[in-house]
Amino acid sequence: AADGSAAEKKAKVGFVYVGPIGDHGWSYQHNAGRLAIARTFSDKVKTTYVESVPYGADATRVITKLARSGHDLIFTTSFGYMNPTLKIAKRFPKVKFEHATGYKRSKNLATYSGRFYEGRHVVGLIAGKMTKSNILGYVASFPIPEVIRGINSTIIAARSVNPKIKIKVVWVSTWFDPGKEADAAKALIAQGADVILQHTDSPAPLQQAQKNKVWAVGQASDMVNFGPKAQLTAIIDDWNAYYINRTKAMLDGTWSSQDTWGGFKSGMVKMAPYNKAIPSDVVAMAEKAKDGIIAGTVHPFTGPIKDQSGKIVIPAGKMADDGMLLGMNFYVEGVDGTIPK
Amino acid sequence: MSELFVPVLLTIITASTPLVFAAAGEVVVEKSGVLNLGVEGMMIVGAVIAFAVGVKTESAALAIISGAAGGMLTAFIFGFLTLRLLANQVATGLALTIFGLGLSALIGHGFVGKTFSGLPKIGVPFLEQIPVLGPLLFVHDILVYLSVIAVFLITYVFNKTRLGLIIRAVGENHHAAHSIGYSIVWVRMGCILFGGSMAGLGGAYLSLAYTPLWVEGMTAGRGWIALALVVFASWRAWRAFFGAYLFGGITIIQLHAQGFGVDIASQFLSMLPYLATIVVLVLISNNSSRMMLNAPADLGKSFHASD
Amino acid sequence: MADKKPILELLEICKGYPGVIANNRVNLEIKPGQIHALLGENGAGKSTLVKIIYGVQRCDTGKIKWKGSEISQITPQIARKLGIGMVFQHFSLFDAMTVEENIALGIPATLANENLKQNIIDISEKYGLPLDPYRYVHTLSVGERQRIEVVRCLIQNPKLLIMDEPTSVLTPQEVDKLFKTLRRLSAQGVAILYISHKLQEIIDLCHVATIMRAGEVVDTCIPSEESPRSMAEMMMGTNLIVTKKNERLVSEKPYFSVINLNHQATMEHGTDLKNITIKAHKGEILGIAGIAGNGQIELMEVLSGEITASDDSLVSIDQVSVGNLGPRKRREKGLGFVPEERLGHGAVPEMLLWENAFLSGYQSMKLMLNGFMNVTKSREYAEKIISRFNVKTPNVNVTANSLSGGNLQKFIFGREILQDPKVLIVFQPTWGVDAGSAAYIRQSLMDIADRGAVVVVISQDLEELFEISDKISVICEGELTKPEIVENITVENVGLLMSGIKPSGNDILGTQL
Amino acid sequence: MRLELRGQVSERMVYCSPVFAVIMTFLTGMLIFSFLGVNPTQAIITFFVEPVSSIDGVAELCVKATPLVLIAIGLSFCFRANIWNIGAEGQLTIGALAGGGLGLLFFNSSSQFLMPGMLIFGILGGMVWAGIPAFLKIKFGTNEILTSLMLTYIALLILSYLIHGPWKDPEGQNFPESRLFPEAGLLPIILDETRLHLGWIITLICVPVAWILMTYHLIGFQIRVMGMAPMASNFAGFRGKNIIWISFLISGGLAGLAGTIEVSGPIGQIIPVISPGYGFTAIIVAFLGRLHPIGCLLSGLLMALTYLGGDNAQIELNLPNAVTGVFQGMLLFFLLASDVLVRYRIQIIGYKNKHRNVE
Ligand SMILES: Nc1ncnc2c1ncn2[C@@H]1O[C@H](COP(=O)(O)OP(=O)(O)OP(=O)(O)O)[C@@H](O)[C@H]1O
Ligand SMILES: Nc1ncnc2c1ncn2[C@@H]1O[C@H](COP(=O)(O)OP(=O)(O)OP(=O)(O)O)[C@@H](O)[C@H]1O
Ligand SMILES: [Mg+2]
Ligand SMILES: [Mg+2]
Repeated sequence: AADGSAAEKKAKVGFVYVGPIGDHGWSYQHNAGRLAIARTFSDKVKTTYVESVPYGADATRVITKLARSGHDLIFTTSFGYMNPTLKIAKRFPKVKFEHATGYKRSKNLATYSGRFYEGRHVVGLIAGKMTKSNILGYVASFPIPEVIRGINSTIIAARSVNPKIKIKVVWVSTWFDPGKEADAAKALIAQGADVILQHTDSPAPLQQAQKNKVWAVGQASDMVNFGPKAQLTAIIDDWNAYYINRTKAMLDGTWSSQDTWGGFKSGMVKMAPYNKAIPSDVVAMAEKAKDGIIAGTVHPFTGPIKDQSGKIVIPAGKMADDGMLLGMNFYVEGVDGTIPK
Repeated sequence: MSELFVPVLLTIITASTPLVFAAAGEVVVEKSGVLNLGVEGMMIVGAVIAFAVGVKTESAALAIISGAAGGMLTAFIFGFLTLRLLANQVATGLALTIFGLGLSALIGHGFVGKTFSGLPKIGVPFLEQIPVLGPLLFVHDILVYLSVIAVFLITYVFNKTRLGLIIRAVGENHHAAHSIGYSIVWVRMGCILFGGSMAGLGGAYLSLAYTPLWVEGMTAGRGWIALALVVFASWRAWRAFFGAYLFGGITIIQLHAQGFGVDIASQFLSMLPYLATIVVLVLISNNSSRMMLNAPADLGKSFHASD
Repeated sequence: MADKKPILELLEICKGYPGVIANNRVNLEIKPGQIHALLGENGAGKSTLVKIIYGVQRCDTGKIKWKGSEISQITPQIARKLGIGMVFQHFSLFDAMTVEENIALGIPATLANENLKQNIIDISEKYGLPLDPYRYVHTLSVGERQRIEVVRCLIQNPKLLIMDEPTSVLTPQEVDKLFKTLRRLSAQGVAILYISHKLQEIIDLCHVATIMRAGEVVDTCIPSEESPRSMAEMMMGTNLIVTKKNERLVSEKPYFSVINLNHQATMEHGTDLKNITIKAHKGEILGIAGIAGNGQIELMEVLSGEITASDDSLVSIDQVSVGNLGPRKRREKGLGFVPEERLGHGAVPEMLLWENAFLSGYQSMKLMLNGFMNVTKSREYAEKIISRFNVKTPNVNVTANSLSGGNLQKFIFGREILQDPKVLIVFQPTWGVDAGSAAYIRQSLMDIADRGAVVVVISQDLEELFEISDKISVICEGELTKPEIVENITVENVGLLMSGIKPSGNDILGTQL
Repeated sequence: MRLELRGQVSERMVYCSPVFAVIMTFLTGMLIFSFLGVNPTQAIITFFVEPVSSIDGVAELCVKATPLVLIAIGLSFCFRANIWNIGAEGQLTIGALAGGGLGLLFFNSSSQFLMPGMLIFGILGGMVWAGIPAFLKIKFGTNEILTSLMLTYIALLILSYLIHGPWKDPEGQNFPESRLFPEAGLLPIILDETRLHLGWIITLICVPVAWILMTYHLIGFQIRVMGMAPMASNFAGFRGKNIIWISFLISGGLAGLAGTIEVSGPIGQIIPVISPGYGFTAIIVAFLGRLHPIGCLLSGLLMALTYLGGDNAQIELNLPNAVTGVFQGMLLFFLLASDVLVRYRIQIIGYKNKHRNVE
């Protein structure tokens, strides 16, 4: 494709997914992005994907295979693919790579991720207003910065509207086990949580919220089907625009390595429609915060922010920089329990 | 405390029920001398078929029956290969798991994101009025009751009926059972199909009641746990039942412990069910000759009449 | 009786297994009330034939007629319905089940009701075959297991009773009782098809005999007009060797001794050994008689070292204590042994003959080189066993379970004897072995005693013990009597001792006489 | 149709039956593919030929087969002794942690002893983890199926704990990954421009060694006797406990070795998922290989090929991963079923040669 004879020869864009496209979560959303490319460039681009690719030796093989088989642009969509992608990018300088959620880049390796913590800020505000018990429940997967950031962002926002709020976190040590996620949600509900948040991939926690008549927030996609009464809103990972842009850049020859951390502003993070049951002033507040984030006037991590011991980690008036956000491994005040070490 | 107590126990019941189905079914299979390691595969096929039929027909009854049938059909492949073609049971069971995971993903392709209303709760008249115990024991969906009934039935059949005697005989010494005129193939096929339908019900419980939805790989290793529970139970259905509740119970309690902010790495808490299972097994296997007695002597061996 | 119509007729029965024709155009008639013997060497096809009658195996061609009408298809259930009962040569029992459960499985469902326990007790009392319906089979001795098989048949009131080597593990008294039973049944018109290698029994019991060789019927005879020897020769088609006892030099000091050994059984319902003392001299064959289940298994385990004695000094060979040595170390000291069970204990069924030769011979025959098996040498050793002991097998590259019982037994004996053991302990050496092979095995035991070895034979076959032993002890409920010179005692007396009846006031054998 | 026992194992069928199975898979596969609207011949080529039609492809095949073959060989020892070690996955994980842990401890070492040291630690790690079920079985008579499986889950959680906690790369922005191993802790590449590493050579050495050990050494003999007839093993004076130890340690050691080879070969660091279930897949490989090291090598390669073919089918034909699973399952079914031909011959009912001569 480098010779530009794209007229007869379609460009090829490849995707590597960590889960099955049927997970209705992370990989499902990335695949939606791939389908968007296919729709938009139906005559110019052929897309391929390999699903359920385990980290490690298999990832390297699959990505290499894609690079070898004439793909022009390859998206590797999970953090565990970082080192393999970097290595392979070196070996295939003509192929363009994009790695999701990582931080290692090179001339032909770009990185991208979503500022999902922006969505969690909005969610935190709503949850803070909606909770009666003042206990939020959080079903978490693994203690990595991405997840911890989300927890912190939520509680900071919630406490800003209701300082009495506590958040309980249950780690399920899996990204994906609907049964266990459901059990964790039930445990949280039993312990008094009346808003269930999650950073795992299946709609099971939301279903439990619906069943137990408490609130919940969808993850990755609009899960309103699974809990029409319960879902306050959902934080949607929307990769479509980004993928279309990058494919376009590749086709135009304007692609260059960069780091994209897109939030509300770029449309990479979206909120699903708000639940009718949320009072209009709360919706207005949420929308205002969202607009503020887009405008740059609101930052979810604005000081003063204290960690659990009460120590100020972000001084008043300061905002956390991206470096701090990316490596975040402490809980802020208001989180029950400690980070598993 | 009771307002926490009841929901916790209810959660344990839900978490344990799929394991009870799969493990109790496998007890029967193994008692007949067949080691089917494909429980995970049969479960997930049961799960997807139950869900698909549930979504299409909106009928819980049809969904449950098809789930059982799905598990049974998958089990039939295993039975045919191991009984008629004398394929190695261990390897065939594992292959069945690979096959089942693939097949379920194919079938379930169009059902991702669909919802099912779940199974209705059925209260036992009068008994459900009993405070605390009522809601705990007598308001469940049909599958929970069925799992308990199945365990009772299996235990009854093995202890009190000729059928149970014959199944045990076939698993104990297939040559002798053949000599005195029992058809090893048919008895074992019957048990394999029964085990398959039970695994299918376990899967159906997952996709219809536990978390009424379909996502690929949603059994998440429960078939393996069920297999371990059979050994844990030293091949008795009622012990498999308690094993499943022990396992489910510890799983749930560790989640609660986290909610209360217990200061231990979650990974260590997650290890608890596995550790506890080992510890309890060690404690009860001090009398290993009795364990051995329960283990079907011809477990995993192929049978051919001219051997 | 001769005018009666046959109850069962076999016409031109053929049955092939891969590599052998087990039955070739076999014709046979059995009349009501007739006790019909089926004779033949190991592997002649007797069991195959009766399995075909009972429907366990299907014949390739041929017809079976029951009371004159042909039956097209036969299964064990149908056979039972017709009134055929069968006692299997290899027990068809379930170890992890009780006696009652085992019997229930082998009879029609209608009979397996709440009265079954009582029925079992009644039948077993009536025919003198004591059985406890609650016991688990794995806790029973071989003899007791045999009883289950017999009772299982009798409980169904059969019209034709097939017994495949039922007496090989019974005591003389038990055999007597069984024969009484069989005669009584015969008088009631029950036909009996009886297979045994004990020719004297056949003469005592049977009305007619059909003789098979290599799958074919070769002869028939009236046993009462024959001698064991003549029948054996009909079976083999050649002359039977006659065992002969030589005068032997017996060492002064005991060479192999066990002193006051007490041992608790490891198995549930096993027999504890109490105060066992054995003093065996070189050049001597010591017979240990006893009804199965009186501690022989435990004694064998302790003597072989499969279970080590609690005290080192209790067992010694040539004054050297070996009590806490395992079988491997004891073999180094010159011990050889042959267990009761050929397949699975004395030999690995699925392994080739040369591998089985290696199994116990690798040390003394030096079949190993730096931890590796010396295949060539092992093969040569196996070939030597085969040629010296007349084992019928195509070559040494066949699995042990493809040999007939008698041939495998000869192989196992050959393997132990060729290692030139100083002490050889054997358990039921000729159980289920045909007359020809049995004679051969007995002769080899005497030969090695001639060469100065100690031979201990644990057996319940008194005929055999009297034929070869110099001295006999009796084991009963884990206690061993003082050995007595064979010439000073009688079969009847030993038989009584075996069943626990001690001659009054004296526990020394023979002094009564 | 009826099966009839052959007198002896058919030598011819030992080799023919897998071929027969593969042909059957091709035929059924072609049927399924045409049903799915894919050109069937092309699909078969994509699955079985294309992945190994280049040097690089062959190298990838060997890389993928390495852990499968190693573990399967080890498991063969256990299964032959009738010991049901199904926890190779856990033993692999602990092996990888032990070997990899050494690499992390000496993360700036350039010593030539590091790599061998890691391999040895890996073997020891696997042995320790396999030693637990062995110990429990010997000491308490605990069934090893359950303990070894449960220990697998525990091992995976230990990995998760370490990688999210103490072993996290300090410069890794709190990502759950360890540091990269130093150059000296990586297995050397033995074929330029590919990923084929020393581990493959180690595997190739293990095959004949295991073969000889199993077939001609007293250890292998003892293991086989114990598996086929435990009483005969007592009779020969072999110590049952020792055999349990030995077979668990061999299989644990090899699984641990496989784990270390994975992390110090194609991965190069410790990551949250070291093995995509090699320990379980290897059980099939072991049985397909008839519990024989050479058989394990062949079936390991075949199994690896189906994974490579699966990737290929997704990339080239846009077939979902699920199809790979179904197809792989089918191939295994045919292979397992065709084994019957080795010991039995198929007889069509109605046809029967009446007086078959002695062969
Ligand atoms: N689920 C089962 N499957 C097969 N056999 C069974 C089952 N349950 C019981 N049995 C058999 O029924 C008999 C009695 O069972 P029971 O459970 O009462 O045993 P038990 O002797 O009380 O042993 P324990 O004290 O270990 O429970 C035993 O022979 C047992 O093997
Ligand atoms: N299942 C089988 N498969 C193959 N060959 C068999 C089988 N059963 C018996 N045979 C062979 O058929 C022949 C007849 O065996 P059979 O058991 O009928 O002998 P038998 O006369 O009962 O001998 P014994 O006196 O030792 O009991 C033997 O050569 C035996 O090896
Ligand atoms: Mg009990
Ligand atoms: Mg016989």
